[in-house]
Amino acid sequence: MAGGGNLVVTVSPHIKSPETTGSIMRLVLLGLLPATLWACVLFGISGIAVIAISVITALFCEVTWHNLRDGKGTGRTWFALVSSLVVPIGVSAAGLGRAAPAAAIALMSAFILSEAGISRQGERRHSFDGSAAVTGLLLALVLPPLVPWWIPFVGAFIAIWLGKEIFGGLGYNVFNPALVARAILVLSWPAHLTAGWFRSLGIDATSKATPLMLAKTGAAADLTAYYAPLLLNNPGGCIGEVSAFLLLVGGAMLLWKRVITWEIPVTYLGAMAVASVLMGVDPVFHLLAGGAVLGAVFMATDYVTSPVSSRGKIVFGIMCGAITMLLRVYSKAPEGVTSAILFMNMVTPLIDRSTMPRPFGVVRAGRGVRK
Amino acid sequence: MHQHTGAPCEPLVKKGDRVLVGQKIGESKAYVSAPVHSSVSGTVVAVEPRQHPALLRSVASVVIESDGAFEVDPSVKPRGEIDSLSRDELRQIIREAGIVGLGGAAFPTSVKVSPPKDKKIDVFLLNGAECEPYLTADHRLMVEEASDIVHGMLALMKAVGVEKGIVCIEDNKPDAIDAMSKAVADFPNLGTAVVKTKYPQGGEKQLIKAVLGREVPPPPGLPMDVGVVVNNVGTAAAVAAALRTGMPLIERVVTVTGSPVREPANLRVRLGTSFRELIEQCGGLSEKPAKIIAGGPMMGIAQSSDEVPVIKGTSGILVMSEHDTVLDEPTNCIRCGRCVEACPMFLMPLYIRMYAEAGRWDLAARYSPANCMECGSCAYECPARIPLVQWIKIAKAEIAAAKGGR
Amino acid sequence: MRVRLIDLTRGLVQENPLLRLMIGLCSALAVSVKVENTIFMGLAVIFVLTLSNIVISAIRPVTPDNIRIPIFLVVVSSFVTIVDLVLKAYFPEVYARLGVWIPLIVVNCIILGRAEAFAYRNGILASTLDGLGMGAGYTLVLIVMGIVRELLGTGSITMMGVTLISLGTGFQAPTFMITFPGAFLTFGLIMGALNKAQSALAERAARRATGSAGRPTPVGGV
Amino acid sequence: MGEVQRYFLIFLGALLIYNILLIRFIALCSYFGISNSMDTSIGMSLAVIFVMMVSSTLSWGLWNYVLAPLGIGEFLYIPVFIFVIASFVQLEEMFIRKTAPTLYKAMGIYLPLITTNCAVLAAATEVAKPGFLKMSIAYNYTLPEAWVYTFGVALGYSAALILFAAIRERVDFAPVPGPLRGYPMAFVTSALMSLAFTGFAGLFGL
Repeated sequence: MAGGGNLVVTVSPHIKSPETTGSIMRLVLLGLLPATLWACVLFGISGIAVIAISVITALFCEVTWHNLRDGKGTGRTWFALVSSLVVPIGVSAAGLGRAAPAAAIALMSAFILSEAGISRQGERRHSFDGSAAVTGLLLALVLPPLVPWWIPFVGAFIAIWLGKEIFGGLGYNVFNPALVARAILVLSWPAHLTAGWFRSLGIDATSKATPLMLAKTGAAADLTAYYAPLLLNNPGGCIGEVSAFLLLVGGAMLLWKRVITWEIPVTYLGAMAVASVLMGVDPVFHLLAGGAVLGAVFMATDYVTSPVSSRGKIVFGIMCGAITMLLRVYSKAPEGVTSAILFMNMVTPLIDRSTMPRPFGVVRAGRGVRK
Repeated sequence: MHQHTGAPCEPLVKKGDRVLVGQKIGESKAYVSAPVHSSVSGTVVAVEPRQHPALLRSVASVVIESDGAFEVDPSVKPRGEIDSLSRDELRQIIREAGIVGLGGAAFPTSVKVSPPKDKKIDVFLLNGAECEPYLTADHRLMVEEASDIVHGMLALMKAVGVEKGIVCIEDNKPDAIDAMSKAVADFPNLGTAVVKTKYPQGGEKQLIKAVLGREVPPPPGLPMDVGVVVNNVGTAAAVAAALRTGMPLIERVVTVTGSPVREPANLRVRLGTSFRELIEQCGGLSEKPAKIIAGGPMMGIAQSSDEVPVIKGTSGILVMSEHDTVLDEPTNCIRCGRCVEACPMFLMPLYIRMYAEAGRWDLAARYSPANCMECGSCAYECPARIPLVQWIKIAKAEIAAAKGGR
Repeated sequence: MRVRLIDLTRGLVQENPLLRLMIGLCSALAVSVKVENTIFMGLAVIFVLTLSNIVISAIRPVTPDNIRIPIFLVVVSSFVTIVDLVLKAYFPEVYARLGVWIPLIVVNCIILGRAEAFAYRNGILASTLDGLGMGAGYTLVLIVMGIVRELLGTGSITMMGVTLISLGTGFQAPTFMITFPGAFLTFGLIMGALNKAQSALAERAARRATGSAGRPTPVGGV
Repeated sequence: MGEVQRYFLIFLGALLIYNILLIRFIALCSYFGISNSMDTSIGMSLAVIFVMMVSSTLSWGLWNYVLAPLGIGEFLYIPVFIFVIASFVQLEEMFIRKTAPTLYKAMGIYLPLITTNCAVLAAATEVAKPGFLKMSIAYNYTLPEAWVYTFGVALGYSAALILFAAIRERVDFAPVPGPLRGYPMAFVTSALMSLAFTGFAGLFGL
């Protein structure tokens, strides 16, 4: 019988739900997997390259930032940073353009692997919670498959450093990192970001327009013809827009696993449908086309940048859907998901503040509970 | 000597005294208090500070060496029928018997059954919903001692002066529902209510909301503000014993459980028995314990030793192996909202913690941490393993201090 | 009257109107898309700031305290009108680009701020130096921002139609830098860099002072 | 263009697409200065809405009935407008203090600050001299249009300010890297807010 003295004394509660940040992030990655794999099949090496560069760069950014912030391995981290910038540029300048992304991937992967291991002192160097991988993958999914290799590379730096780490790291950012990166990339290199769509498994090698663009210009008369391809193998669009069906499958899994709740996806898509009927455009087409499903299920539901209360989520979803349709129909750009979600990210703190649940037993006189 | 919420008792005995079972050994003049009685007969070997299982510090204790005879004190004698006793007599008996709420909070029952005159009480709830997961003491009591419970319940109701009484039982205990329904069948003013099994259903406020749909206002609001008095089934049983045999509160039912415990059981034990003896009674442990907790897994208090005694508020002893023990470092809050979803008081623990960490008590106060009942649901759910309850406790204390200073 | 060098240099770093006093931000962010703009804007601000400092300092014995703000505004707006008309007449292109920011110099917080905080309380010479120094501090930051934004955002710096620096054709310039968000970002990062530099200097000074390798207390930013 | 539609476009342009703070960079000093408190931000917003409406009306009247007919507008509009605004704010402060103490309590302390709030002068000048703020809808405003425009600007100012105040209640307590703590981070946050507003560019051809 063990006596006293070596018992652990901790604060209550003494049992914990098995969920951790890491397990949640792994489930999100799993939810994105069907669409990602299908995209890899459809777009082949170019799609795989964008996804690989984006994810690996995102992880690389996380490790380097944390190392520099915590002041551990500063020397080797700077070396890794400089070399993964300089070597690809050198390779590129030497006329071996195609080898540049490969060099970048190799260098960054080597560094990530070396940091993930156990150091000689036996301590864990860097623990990955998977959030950077999610951001990297989401970024790749909102890029066209034929962008130059350095677009996802720069984008991942923007997403992780400017979108997330500068705010204090995971959980403190106000805006969705992947969408911040996409918005800045679009502003910086509009030409690369609005072309490079791929005609999958079809007759044309490349097509210059997405279904949304065609609908906008009126070039596509019969939108119902797009239903099936949008659902299964989108003829043109970002990597993550290959199949609304596979995204919904992933989303259903996340709902079932209670990783996300119904409020945001349902109100987002619902508001889009209602708005498109009011605006006199085809609701089915608009729900399936572009980044609507990807945005509503995977982007807008990002915990960090969306409201926490149920009421807040509903407001958030409805506003996102309405703004998306407003931009799609009445602005010059064919797509509005990125802008709508970023805008609502900005409003989230205010929504959270004003949709505070009524504490148990408090009878609220009018609005506001301030003393 | 400090077995309940309220003023601690002063010892009435000194070293070398001989005491009998049921003899009063500690008392306090304060209103919110309850006396303490000896649970054995024997000799007082020490009056000194000993480790307390809930306060986590040493408090004045009377150490009695049992002579094994369990000779009963002459003051212990039947108190007569409920009908023959007045309200004040009943309250006096409850107070003298040292009865406190046996759900866990150990609030003196005599105070609870004496509501101020201006509060109109119309319903009496008997709480048969377990206060925490893993604990089954209330469940066994209801199955085995249903008629005693009803007897004590009637006494308590008379003391409060209320007509209507409801026994509340969770829906995963059909045998208890059965037993209690049979026991109350003879009394038209009593009934049973079945509530959903979920933590923290056993909390007073949650129970009142579930059964009556009434919401108790936030602190300093009490159930009596909405016309309700709630008592635990164990308390009712103790009252019944005090009336029928005159024996004060010297024993209680304790759940001993946890994966290393060979034969988990509910034991009726004399107060003052050490945790170690109880665990041994349950077949001992199959592996080295990592944690021993007084109470349940959600709000229980981890002990540094198994030599602490059972007190009136000890509802369970939970032993955890190293494997069961979660010792993850907290990571960043990812604002997943699970704590908001889990909170039975509808608070936003993540914001309280955020502003508490920043030391901005003014902003933290906006999220009403004072309403928190510290059930631990938020911290249980938190995937980032943040000790939310502790942050809320800190915020509560700081805000109260700021108010007091003003 | 004593001439103090500090009146002139104060505005450059320690009390830089933009980076430290956080005033006059609006125009700084807006015009810094192009180095050329920043030079004209800087000159305009130096001109108005110095002259209005002089005048306000000169008339302070006869200025009633309770209506001083409207009086300051009238003085400042006269000088602004001069700049407005001169630029419009001689540099119509630059004027078109600076647009609203020239008339808005009137309410540029630097000018009113210095009038209130310095010129109204100090002699003419000191006020002149203060105006020059503050104006120079403003212009300095403006030019740095202009260089960063124009060079990165367009890949080259051109002035009066002449390309001064170019990053080469291989460089695909991120247009983001010359957009509105780019202005905020550049300014925030420059501010952070200055904080970093100052705390590094202070750290070095502290280390030299104590003569030990011990970690000195970090000097916080703003 | 229908009447209602035109008002709507003027309003939306002023509110969102040419947001005075985040897109036009006007009145940033107050934006960074007071957004660290939500209560202050709300008080300032109310005061700005009020002062802006009145001063735009004044400047519109002055321009259309005095300055423009006399042909002296180009030379005198800056001093005249700023003088009018400054004196009006002073008068108003005294007036409110005497007649409406509760209102004065709510926004009184912000009134003196408004004199140097460039947004007020900018909006007042825009309604008198359209094209001043380089909006794509710019023509001679009628008085109701001037009101709609000014209200849009003032609301856009308030919205950005209050949103920013709410965001800062989070960002100010985050473990931001040392040198960026405080104002630099406020600028980085504003950059991303501005980015979010840029998303509306081109809406309805504005």
